[in-house]
Amino acid sequence: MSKRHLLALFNDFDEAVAAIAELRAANIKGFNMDDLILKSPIEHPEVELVLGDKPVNVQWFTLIGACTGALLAFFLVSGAQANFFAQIKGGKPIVPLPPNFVLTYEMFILGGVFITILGFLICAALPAKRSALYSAKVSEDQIGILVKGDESAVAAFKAIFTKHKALEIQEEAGK
Amino acid sequence: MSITNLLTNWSDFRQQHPSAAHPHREYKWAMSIDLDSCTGCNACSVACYAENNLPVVGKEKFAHGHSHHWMRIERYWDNDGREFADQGAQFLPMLCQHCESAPCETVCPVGATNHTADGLNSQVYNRCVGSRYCNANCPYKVRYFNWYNYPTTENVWPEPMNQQLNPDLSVRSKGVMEKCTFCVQRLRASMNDARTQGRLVIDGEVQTACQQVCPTGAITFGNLVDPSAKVGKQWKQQQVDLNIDKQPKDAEEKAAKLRGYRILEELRTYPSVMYLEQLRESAV
Amino acid sequence: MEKDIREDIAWAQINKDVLKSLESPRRLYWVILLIALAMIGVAVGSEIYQYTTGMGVSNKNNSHVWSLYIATFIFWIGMSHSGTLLSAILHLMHADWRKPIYRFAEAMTTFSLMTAGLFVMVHLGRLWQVYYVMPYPNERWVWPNFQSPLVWDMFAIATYLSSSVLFLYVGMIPDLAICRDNIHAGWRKKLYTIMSLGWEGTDRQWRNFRITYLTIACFLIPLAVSVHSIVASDFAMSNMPGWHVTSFPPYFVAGALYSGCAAIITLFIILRYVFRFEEYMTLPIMKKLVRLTFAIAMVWTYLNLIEFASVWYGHDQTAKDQLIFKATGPYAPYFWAMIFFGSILPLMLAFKRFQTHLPILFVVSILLNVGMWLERWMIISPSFAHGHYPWTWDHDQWPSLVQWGIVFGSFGWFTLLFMVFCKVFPSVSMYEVKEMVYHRTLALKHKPAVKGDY
Amino acid sequence: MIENSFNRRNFLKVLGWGGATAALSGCGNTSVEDGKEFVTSYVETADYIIPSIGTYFNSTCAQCDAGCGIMGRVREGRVLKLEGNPKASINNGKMCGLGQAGVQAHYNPDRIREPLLRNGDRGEAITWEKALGLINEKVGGVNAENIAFLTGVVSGHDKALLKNYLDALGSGHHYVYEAVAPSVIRAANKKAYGVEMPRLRLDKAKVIVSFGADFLGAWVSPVHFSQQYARFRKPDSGERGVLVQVESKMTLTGANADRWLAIRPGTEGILALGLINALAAAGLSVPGDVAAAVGGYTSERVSKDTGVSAEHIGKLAALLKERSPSLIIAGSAAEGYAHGSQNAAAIALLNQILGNVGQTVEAPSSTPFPQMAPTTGNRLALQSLNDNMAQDKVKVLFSYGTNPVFTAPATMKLKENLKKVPFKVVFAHYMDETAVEADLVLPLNSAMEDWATVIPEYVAEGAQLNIRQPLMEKLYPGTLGLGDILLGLLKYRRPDEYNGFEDFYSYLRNAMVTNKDALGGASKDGDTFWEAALSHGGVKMVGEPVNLSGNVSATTLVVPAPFVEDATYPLHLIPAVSASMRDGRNANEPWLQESPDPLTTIVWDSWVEMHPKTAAKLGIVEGDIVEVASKSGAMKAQAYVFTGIHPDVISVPLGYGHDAMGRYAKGVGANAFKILDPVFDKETGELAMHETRVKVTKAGKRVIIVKDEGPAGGNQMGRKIAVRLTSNKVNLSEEV
Repeated sequence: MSKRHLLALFNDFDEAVAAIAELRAANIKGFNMDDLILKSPIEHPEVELVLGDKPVNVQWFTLIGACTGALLAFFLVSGAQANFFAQIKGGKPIVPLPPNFVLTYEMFILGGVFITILGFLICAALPAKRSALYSAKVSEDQIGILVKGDESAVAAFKAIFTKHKALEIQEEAGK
Repeated sequence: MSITNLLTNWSDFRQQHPSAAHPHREYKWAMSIDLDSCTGCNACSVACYAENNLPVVGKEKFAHGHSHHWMRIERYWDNDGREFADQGAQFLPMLCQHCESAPCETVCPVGATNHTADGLNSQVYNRCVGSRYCNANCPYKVRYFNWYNYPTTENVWPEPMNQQLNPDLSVRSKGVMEKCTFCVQRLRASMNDARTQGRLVIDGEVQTACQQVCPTGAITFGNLVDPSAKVGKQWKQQQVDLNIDKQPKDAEEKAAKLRGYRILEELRTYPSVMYLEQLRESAV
Repeated sequence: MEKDIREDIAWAQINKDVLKSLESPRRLYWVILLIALAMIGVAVGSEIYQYTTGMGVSNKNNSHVWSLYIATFIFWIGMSHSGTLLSAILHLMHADWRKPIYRFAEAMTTFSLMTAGLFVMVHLGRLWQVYYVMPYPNERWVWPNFQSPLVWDMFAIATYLSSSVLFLYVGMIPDLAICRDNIHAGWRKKLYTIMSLGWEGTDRQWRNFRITYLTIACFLIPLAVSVHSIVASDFAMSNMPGWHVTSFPPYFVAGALYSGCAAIITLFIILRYVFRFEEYMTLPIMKKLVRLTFAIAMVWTYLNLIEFASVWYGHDQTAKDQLIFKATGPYAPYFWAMIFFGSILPLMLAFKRFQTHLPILFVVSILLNVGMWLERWMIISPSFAHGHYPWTWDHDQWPSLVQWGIVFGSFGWFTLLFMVFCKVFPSVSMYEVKEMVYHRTLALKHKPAVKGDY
Repeated sequence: MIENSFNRRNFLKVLGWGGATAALSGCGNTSVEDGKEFVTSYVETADYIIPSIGTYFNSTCAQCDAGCGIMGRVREGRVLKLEGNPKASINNGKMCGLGQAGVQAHYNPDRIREPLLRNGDRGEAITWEKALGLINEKVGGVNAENIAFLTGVVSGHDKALLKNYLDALGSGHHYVYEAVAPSVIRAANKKAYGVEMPRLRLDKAKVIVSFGADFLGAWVSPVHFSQQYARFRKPDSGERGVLVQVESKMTLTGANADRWLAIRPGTEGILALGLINALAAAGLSVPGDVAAAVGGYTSERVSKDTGVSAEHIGKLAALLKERSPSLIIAGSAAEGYAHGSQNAAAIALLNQILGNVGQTVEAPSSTPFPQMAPTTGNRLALQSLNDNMAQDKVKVLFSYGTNPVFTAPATMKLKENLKKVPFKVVFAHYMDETAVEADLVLPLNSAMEDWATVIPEYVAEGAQLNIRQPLMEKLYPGTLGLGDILLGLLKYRRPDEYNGFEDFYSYLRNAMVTNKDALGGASKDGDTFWEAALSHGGVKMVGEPVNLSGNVSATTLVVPAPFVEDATYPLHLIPAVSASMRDGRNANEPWLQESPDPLTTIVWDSWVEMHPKTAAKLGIVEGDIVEVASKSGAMKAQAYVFTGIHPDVISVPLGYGHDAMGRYAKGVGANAFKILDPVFDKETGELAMHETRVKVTKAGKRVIIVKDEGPAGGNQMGRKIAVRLTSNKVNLSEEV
């Protein structure tokens, strides 16, 4: 069964939140709340109240990245130094810990940052093609709600959106 | 593989130097300079120019502090406000001290300067990138930088002066740090000879250029590990221990003082050059 | 009290105002750009001369091996710390007045690091072998010397540069999407389309974005501190009198934040004037910034005094001699100028009437940075001139025109990068200004606090 | 050192070819790829030649007249470095910086490469045949009386050949000129001890009092004396010798003295007599006539005249009495006055009173071949030549080993007088000031390319003949040695005698081998003897010890009262002879120019030393360009202020201020020879070098002196760098 996309733009965030709440409450057939995407010009952490807590997994990437960076650094540096067991420098041990900790620390951060970014891209599914229904207004000052549902649900969507003073409702061109 | 190596030899890798527990095995090149014999004649310095292909930089560059004298004679006065320098001057031949715990080594970003197994502070010209950090960290300021490309500079080695260059060591190009090597080319030659004959280098078999030329024999050079070497005997007699930064003899009150000392020892560089204090007669 | 920003400002107006700054520049822009290019030309010419002739033309010498290059290197590294301060530290502290001004500060971080990196290379005697400093696998298993603070520098700066570029970029993605949505043709469209990675502002994107931004900010703060501590270790780890000081790392970090803040004030005033950003870069924000600068100036002054006092109180005669030399020798005019610009002049910032007087602030902020540059020079040159070994003291070394030329050109390089940035990327964070307005509006409405960080 | 027998000349040729190519490909700008050169591999080298391993050949240093034995390190046909010959009794394997720089004289880019004949202002290259033919023609055209041969110190076979040539010409004049030689001392020694240069045993002395003799720096045989000095300072007994230096300007030796006494210039004799008086007072037995003669020299008077405090005189006399033997040396500072001979005699008397003659002043050996004994030079010789030239008595002038145009004081007008000589032949290494004036310039081999024998004036033990042999093939085919030139000239005059010798080498070898019995080779065959002599660097000869006489008469001794002040020229000028520059002949060797002067650490320039008091009086600070004006001329140089000089004295180093010679010498510093006043020693007629009175004025400019010393000067700033201790705190005999 084919699905249709619908984008509604709102001026007011509170209205958009209300619209979402109503969508959830309406329990429209052929529509899953997971298929709702909120688009906003700024971050609205409040939406979690209506969209529900969604897990964020970037931190795991950070942890792995940072640990990998640190381990890599320490073993790279110490291993490289161990190759030169005949080259004493300044009377210090061949594998001197303080400098290696400094480098480990730096690489810990480097690994952390890099893999965090990687994690961000993966978790946020970026880079991506923009969805067909996109309005530049969303990056300006309007809130967009993108829903995906069965053809049958379209009318229900429209009703709810209009009720909540949607400025504009865009429909995907039929396939 | 280095990681295996690392894990196997961890305790060795964590060893500090210098330490009495891990002495040098076969060789530890060291020097002693008797300031009472040194007359400040500069022969050692010129010999070093001849042996080590040091460029003559000329007046203008000398004025800018670009001179290359691995062996330089410093001249100090001790007037204390008297009208005349009536006890003469104090001459001090200053060269790389080949510190056991050399401050220059740790700071080189590319590891161009290292401590060798025979106790030299080596400088790898090919590896040097010219950060000059080693010089910055050298308390004696005995490292000399190639500020210009001397081999191609006019009147440094004009034809046929270049034929005098010693082929046993390289001519350094611009951007490279250099310093006294204890005439490493001579050391290596005689160590190789000795090795092919299955023995160690005998005391006196190898001389540094400055030692060889010194008219008063103020410079003694040799293997500190070798019990028969004069340099080792001198160090021992003067109670200067390579491995400690504060010689116990300095704390003791003695009727007859010992003359041996190392310069800026308190910086814990553990220099390999011992100086013997200059003497002056009090009866005149 | 005046407001940091008007809450009734239209969001579309924000977009419009900021995007306006990306429009084709006026003639003056090109003139300044040409001047910057000419300055770079001077530096490039000097560097070519130095590269082909030898480091000697910079008029350093065997007992005075470092000079302006390293001093200016530290200066630029120091300058970079302001971006981190504003974007990361203040971000974690929820100081939302940072929002209109952090973007250009972050850009400044990146570009001053890029400038500083050049000095590392310019400084090398054998620039063509610079890759020896990097740990790259090779047949001979030769590695850099990991004990050297310069290698730590290399690691730290590489980490810092790449992290702050990523931080700048990640933070800019929503704005790039705005640019993409509002510019419809030309290379800019392509650039913004590619760089915005298809950002749509979905809840999922925002959610991950927030945690990412926060995480990197958390990393950046210790990183920034470590970078300048490591730069300080170049000196503190060595045994030169005047360098071998325990308090150097915090001293350097304070100095870095200080000079960075001063530079932000300068650029703040310029951008406010040039792009007519009066609505965003407001005087109350300036006031906060100036107060912050003042506080850091006092921290720096304190650390400076601590350094002097500990040397004075200690038993290291060599270091004491060095300090006396600095204050009374041939470098005394520069030393006292540094004290004046760095410690006395910022006292002005304590007075309210100056805190928003932009012309005065403009001049003062530049002078503060002159003072900070002098500070770096006063760390390097007098120490070399009067080190451990009296025979090699060198009191009359004066940097040659080649050195001055390259230092001069570095400002052109920074200007060029910054000017190009301002015309290609939004120098005010639009989405965050919107956030700021939004949250202040919410606060005005006395809305109950909502879940989340706000 | 090569002990086996081989054909040396062939060897050098092979080595030279291979060596030259190797040298070029190693260091030159041409390369094999350019096709500009051939590469000759070492297919057939002598079996002791291992590429990349240095081979050592012994020879004799020619950098000064001390005649040290040297050992040249030769690799791939190039001489790389000079070491001291350990078998040489003079220097025992040691060398000085000046000697080291010999290779730079050899490889000097400014060497003359072919004979040059004057054509207007230019020198035109000609062949040796033409050059020698021209000389022969010129000397044939004039009376032998009108031929003058001016040389530096000559000895050995060169001297013999030269004498033969002059004889062949019908006895021309031979002038031996040394610009800075101790010629007054030689005369005084001759009078006091019966020999010009007795052996001084520094190593035996317990106290040395040196009146301005810079025996560690530039006096007579510094490398030899330095070694003796080391043993004097640290004898086996552990009783460290005491050195007291009395002079007005600190020399290198003065800088090493236990006590450096700044004395008013010219009063050295008074101090010597005062010391005798003090010794007599202290109970030393002194002959009656001497005691009577010195009776007036009370320590108050001496102290007043000399400026040396009575306390120091007393201490010194006590030390001399207590520690015996001692050694009193008269040096250039004592001899450089109009009464220099008296000063030297008074000092010799002190030596004699102390009983040092025969103890630390020893007899030298005579040379069995007097015709090869060194002819030492003096400044009087140049004076006489100059007079003769002024009177047009010289028609053909040869000059070898000297540079009189540079070293003659301006008052002599030597350059003008030279122009009166119709034909001037100069044997030269560089186009120096004298060569520039020449009509014919004959380029000499360097000491590293030349054959010669040398008998040094000061021989450490016995009698010896040093050999100078080529260390490598000639750099330029157009140069010749003095021996070869003389031989070539002699072949014109005495073809029967000399045509049999292909070159000087065959002459020399023949002469040596013929006389091998007297040269210590009686038991060997000719070839063995020759090879042994070469590998040793010389031969020992059996010399008769000369008896020393010790009879300085005190009655004839008249030491004049100290100077009266001259209001116009208030200061004394001491022209200093530095260890590197000497009389200026080595100024074109860059190592020496860049080797800092030991006391001032100045490089690449001359300077005017003065005491801080003098400087303060004149308002001068370091680096001021000052004009030093004497009655005879003026020069400008930078001022250097330090306390190693008497306030009545200023000092300028000699050897700088060349206006020709080469790229490293030309234009460096100012020539102090030029402003010397024509004052002469009353007994010998020698130019009194220290008698010039000058005034010093600021010339207005100030420069930063180029020197090694930093802004801290000689101050250690409280660091423990160069440490000094009083000698009674140390037990030297325990030391290794």
